[in-house]
Amino acid sequence: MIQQVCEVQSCQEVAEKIFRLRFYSEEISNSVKPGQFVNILASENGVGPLLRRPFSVSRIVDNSLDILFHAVGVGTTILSRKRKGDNIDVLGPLGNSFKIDGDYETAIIVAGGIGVAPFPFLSTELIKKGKTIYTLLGFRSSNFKYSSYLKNTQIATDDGSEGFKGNVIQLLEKFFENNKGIKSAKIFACGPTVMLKSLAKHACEKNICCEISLEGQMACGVGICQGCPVEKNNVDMDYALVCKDGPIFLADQIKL
Amino acid sequence: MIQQVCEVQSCQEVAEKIFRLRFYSEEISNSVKPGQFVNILASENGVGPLLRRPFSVSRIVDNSLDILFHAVGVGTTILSRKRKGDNIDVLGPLGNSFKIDGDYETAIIVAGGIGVAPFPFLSTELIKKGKTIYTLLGFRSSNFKYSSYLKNTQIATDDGSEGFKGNVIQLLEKFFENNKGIKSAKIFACGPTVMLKSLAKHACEKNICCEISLEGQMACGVGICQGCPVEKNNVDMDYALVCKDGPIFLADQIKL
Amino acid sequence: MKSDVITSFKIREVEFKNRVFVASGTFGYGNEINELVDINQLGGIFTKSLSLKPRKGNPPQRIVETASGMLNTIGLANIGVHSFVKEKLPDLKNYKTHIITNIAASSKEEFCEVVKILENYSGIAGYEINVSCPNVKEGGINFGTNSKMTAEIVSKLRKLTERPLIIKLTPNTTHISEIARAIEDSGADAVSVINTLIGMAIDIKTRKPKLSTVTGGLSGPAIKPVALAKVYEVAKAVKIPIFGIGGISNTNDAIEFLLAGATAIQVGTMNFVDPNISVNIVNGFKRYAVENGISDIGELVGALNADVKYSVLQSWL
Amino acid sequence: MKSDVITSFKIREVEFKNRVFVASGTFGYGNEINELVDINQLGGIFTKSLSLKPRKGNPPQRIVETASGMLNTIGLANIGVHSFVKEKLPDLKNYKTHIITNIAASSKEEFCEVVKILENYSGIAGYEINVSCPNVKEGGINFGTNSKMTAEIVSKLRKLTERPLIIKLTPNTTHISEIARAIEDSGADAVSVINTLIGMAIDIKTRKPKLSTVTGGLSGPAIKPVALAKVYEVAKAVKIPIFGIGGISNTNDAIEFLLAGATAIQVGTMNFVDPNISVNIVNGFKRYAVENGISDIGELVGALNADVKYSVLQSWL
Ligand SMILES: Cc1cc2nc3c(=O)[nH]c(=O)nc-3n(C[C@H](O)[C@H](O)[C@H](O)COP(=O)(O)OP(=O)(O)OC[C@H]3O[C@@H](n4cnc5c(N)ncnc54)[C@H](O)[C@@H]3O)c2cc1C
Ligand SMILES: Cc1cc2nc3c(=O)[nH]c(=O)nc-3n(C[C@H](O)[C@H](O)[C@H](O)COP(=O)(O)OP(=O)(O)OC[C@H]3O[C@@H](n4cnc5c(N)ncnc54)[C@H](O)[C@@H]3O)c2cc1C
Ligand SMILES: Cc1cc2nc3c(=O)[nH]c(=O)nc-3n(C[C@H](O)[C@H](O)[C@H](O)COP(=O)(O)O)c2cc1C
Ligand SMILES: Cc1cc2nc3c(=O)[nH]c(=O)nc-3n(C[C@H](O)[C@H](O)[C@H](O)COP(=O)(O)O)c2cc1C
Ligand code: FES
Ligand code: FES
Repeated sequence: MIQQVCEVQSCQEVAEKIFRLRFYSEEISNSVKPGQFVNILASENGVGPLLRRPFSVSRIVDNSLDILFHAVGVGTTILSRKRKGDNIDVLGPLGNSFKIDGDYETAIIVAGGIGVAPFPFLSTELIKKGKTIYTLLGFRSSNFKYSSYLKNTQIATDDGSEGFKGNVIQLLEKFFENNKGIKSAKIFACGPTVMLKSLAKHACEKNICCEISLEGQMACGVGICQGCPVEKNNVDMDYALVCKDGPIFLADQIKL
Repeated sequence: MIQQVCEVQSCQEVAEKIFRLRFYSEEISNSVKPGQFVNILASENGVGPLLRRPFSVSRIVDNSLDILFHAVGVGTTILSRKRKGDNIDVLGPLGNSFKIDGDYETAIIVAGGIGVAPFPFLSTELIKKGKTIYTLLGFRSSNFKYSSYLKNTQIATDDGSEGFKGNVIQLLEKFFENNKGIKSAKIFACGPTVMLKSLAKHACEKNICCEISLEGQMACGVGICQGCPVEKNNVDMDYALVCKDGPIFLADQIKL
Repeated sequence: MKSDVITSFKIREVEFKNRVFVASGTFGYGNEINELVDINQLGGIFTKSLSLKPRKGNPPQRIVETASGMLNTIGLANIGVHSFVKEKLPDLKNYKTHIITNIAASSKEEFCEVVKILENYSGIAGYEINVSCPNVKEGGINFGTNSKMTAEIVSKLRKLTERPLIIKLTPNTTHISEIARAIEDSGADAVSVINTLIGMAIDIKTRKPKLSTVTGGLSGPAIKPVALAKVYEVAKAVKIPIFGIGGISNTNDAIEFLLAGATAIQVGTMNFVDPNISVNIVNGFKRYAVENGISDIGELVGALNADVKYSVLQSWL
Repeated sequence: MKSDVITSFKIREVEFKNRVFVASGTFGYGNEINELVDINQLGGIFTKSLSLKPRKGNPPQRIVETASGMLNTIGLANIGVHSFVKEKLPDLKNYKTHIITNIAASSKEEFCEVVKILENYSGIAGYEINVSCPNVKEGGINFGTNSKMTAEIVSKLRKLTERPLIIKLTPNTTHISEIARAIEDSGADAVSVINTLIGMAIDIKTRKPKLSTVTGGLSGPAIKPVALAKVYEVAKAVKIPIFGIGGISNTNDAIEFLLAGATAIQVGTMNFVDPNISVNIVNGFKRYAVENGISDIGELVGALNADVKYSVLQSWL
């Protein structure tokens, strides 16, 4: 975990209001694992939002990192305007990571919207481990679609503008119907809470191990403020911290 | 007085940290008088300083206005990064103006540092009225010098890097020595308070009418907050408002 | 925007056409910037605090910008009630909005005298009493921090007028709800919540306070969370209408105040930043109502969906 | 930076090497982010509030960003004093900085018990008592708003320890100086000023409070002017040292607090934004001293050049 001022190498709009920003950091790119995130200061000289903004690491290219983000508010809008040569203050890598090892054969990636962000990086690592990958992505509409650097991709859109018309969980159900032969699978997922909730139920019924990446309001991102609790599914109902114990959790470990 | 979102037409660094920004406004350019100012919002979507920033109108070019400013803090730094096509929210024209009419023959302009800002505009109007103009400018050093669109210019620099070595008041004394013949003169001045103070004393001794443009912290810029008082030189010692009763005052009217 | 949404509300006999007002001290006496703002669109205008005699106000520097806020020490500079009724009021009557005169004083008697004078004039919809003033006769203690002193003022003024009597509370007190209850019991028609927070800034070069009076009043977006909590606290304590004030800079902020329990809102500092914010909020309310199928903006007042378990207001850590 | 500037100061027998600390709840228990920050550079570390038993804290959502600030409702989530001394304290002893344990409790007795336990361990430089907690036994009234209750806690704790006893005051009170005087008289060694302001934010879509507990504590640059005024007020009321806290984000801010009367400062919220801000201020102090020919940073404490005429703190309008 380091704090570093990093040079932006590019920032492009890759889908409607979806931006891919690449910055250089030898240290972070060499130590980061899939599922981890970075906490970026979107302000300069006190101009901009107070708190850092967390983003999953989306891809590693040589000694640089890509983040993929949806410009939804003040911070992401400021970041979307960064250009080659600008500097950003980055804290990372943060949090835990997806557990890639294990004796499953097939990785099923399920992502809703900008939840696709961490999966290009994860896919690269899964491939190295020789896993078979299926990637199911859901978007509101095709103009928000981002599906680069992923394997065996199937798309669902709410409005049917591309691929399956419906949500990604319905697509997953269809996928299971069509692929009854799949055994020893593991699901990796990221997306809106409603999606994760429904996914967790499916995974539990099918008895498939399911790791999910959570979002949530954060202040420090490094485990010192206790600001990002998520309720555990244990008897004590105590809390885990998304930034430190997560952002990756087993779907049945926590109360969504 | 109107509030208008105006398009920036250019923004250039014309001396070290001194920027000239031109924006389009038919309405303001057609109604503004020399000495008046505009109040500009340097923030966008709440990102940036809260309050507007006041700037003298420096020049009118067709239907556009120039402001000339020193990038000293957050607001001016944000403005210095504006580019052709960007929008700025402008309130103006505000305040009173220099009194150009009158039966003086010679206008002596005295400016310290960025206090030069209002004088290109004033000079144009003085010329229209057939006044003879002498312009005395003081800067810390030649790299901060701005002397465009002015008439009969003499420069003083604190470090002697250009022109007279010393301050602009010393330059003015020298000017009076060399120009004993000048009669019926009027001084127009703008600059740091110490300079104006010393100038006011000189003008009083020489019995020359002297108008000065004041700066000061402002909130509204339009006379509704009472935030910008300057003490009057009358028996009641009550206050005038820089934004509404000023920014132009007779030097002997107010307590500097 | 034309719509069938009900925007009006009443205090006593006075009907206000909508719930958006401009706050005292941030809009002059009402008509100074009508070149910039169509004041006929507003629910009403709270004037700069008027005192019995004109006040020249505090020496400069009166203003400091702070993070998302500003400090001021205007010192109640105003033309005095006599000049107001002569020079300002006649023109203000020409507008289709309500004028509420805000009153400041350094003694109970002065408050009464000013109201007595204003009672002789038409065109005034009501009075807002600024009790965030030092009581000069009683050691300079701030009226607004003492429920007994505040209640006494209200009782005295109540006898003098049938016009709406709105008391403007200071947040610089431990239990604002106590003060609110005291004034409700004494016959006030409404409360305004909040006035500015006491704050300070120092120039480290000169080692002097930036404001001429050392401390001053903090306002602007920075204080919005505090103002909202105070409105919520007062709303749970009293039944009279609340004017919510503090850092409101857009329609969403204003709706937060309604949900917390404000009957109407006042825009203060942000008038300096964008003189049209209040008019924008008038339209924003209507748009929000149409989009959310609300027929009367009043439905939003106090409509907060809060867990009663947390009814004691805390700064949990 | 090497320099001959004196940066240290003492409270009781404890010498702190400089005047820059990190505030309770904003730096964990002290060593969690030592990968990011060289904590040996700090004057000291105030731990997250410790309670007798572990506390799991409040439900999510615990945090909201606001204009130049944030609201939190952590709910004093902490591992409890027993786990602290077992799991955290041994490692903390390895650092060349002072650990001050901050303590929260819901009764006088609980405060005493926690101190009694900590008295058995070395490696603790002092105690900071968080009195911004509801007194569960007396109707949930906040200890820190009541000078009698606060003074009682101090008197009891004073009998238990020779270590520096620092009382952390809440700003949510009318007269913070009264509370400060009461605790000075009861034997406290220092005060910390301020804890968070009560604030609130509402989600207008769901019409629910954004924080799970409705209200929470406001911190960050937004509150700096308020904090500075409170420090100034307390400095005029008591002689014991003051730890100035509230929105400090750089050396200039920190110097303002010293000038207003703080003996030392604590950095809170800004640790989340830039974990190295406190270390930067340590160096910034030295640089400022060298540039201004100051031989001891202590010369700045209370060196404000303020007009005595304005000795009553007002939110002038
Ligand atoms: C571990 C983690 C990883 C994340 N990875 C990504 C990523 O790879 N790509 C991406 O686009 N986003 C990601 N997010 C969400 C991202 O951090 C937020 O979208 C961002 O902080 C919004 O900042 P803003 O200033 O633009 O929006 P704001 O102006 O702060 O808010 C705009 C809107 O976004 C909502 N919002 C704010 N913060 C969050 C948040 N943390 N989560 C969800 N909604 C929020 C607000 O409630 C509001 O409605 C991640 C969040 C976490 C916690
Ligand atoms: C009527 C009027 C006309 C002006 N015309 C011009 C002009 O033509 N060109 C120009 O460059 N400047 C002009 N100024 C000053 C200009 O408004 C300030 O420089 C500007 O507001 C600074 O904003 P900032 O956000 O960059 O600085 P900040 O970050 O706010 O402050 C940076 C530094 O500048 C100082 N400062 C802030 N505001 C002012 C102010 N109003 N006057 C003096 N110092 C200030 C601060 O104390 C601080 O030291 C004028 C001011 C007034 C009142
Ligand atoms: C410059 C200024 C002057 C003010 N003058 C008065 C006043 O005369 N009387 C009064 O009751 N409130 C006065 N106020 C307080 C405002 O009416 C309002 O209560 C406060 O600023 C909080 O709202 P805001 O954050 O929207 O500004 C003044 C505020 C400012 C900023
Ligand atoms: C997330 C968070 C947690 C906090 N927890 C505590 C705490 O446990 N005990 C305490 O005394 N103060 C706590 N505080 C208050 C800070 O120590 C500090 O007094 C306050 O935040 C003001 O300083 P700042 O503006 O620099 O943050 C907490 C503050 C924050 C933001
Ligand atoms: S964001 Fe601070 S502990 Fe997780
Ligand atoms: S700046 Fe508001 S009255 Fe002059």
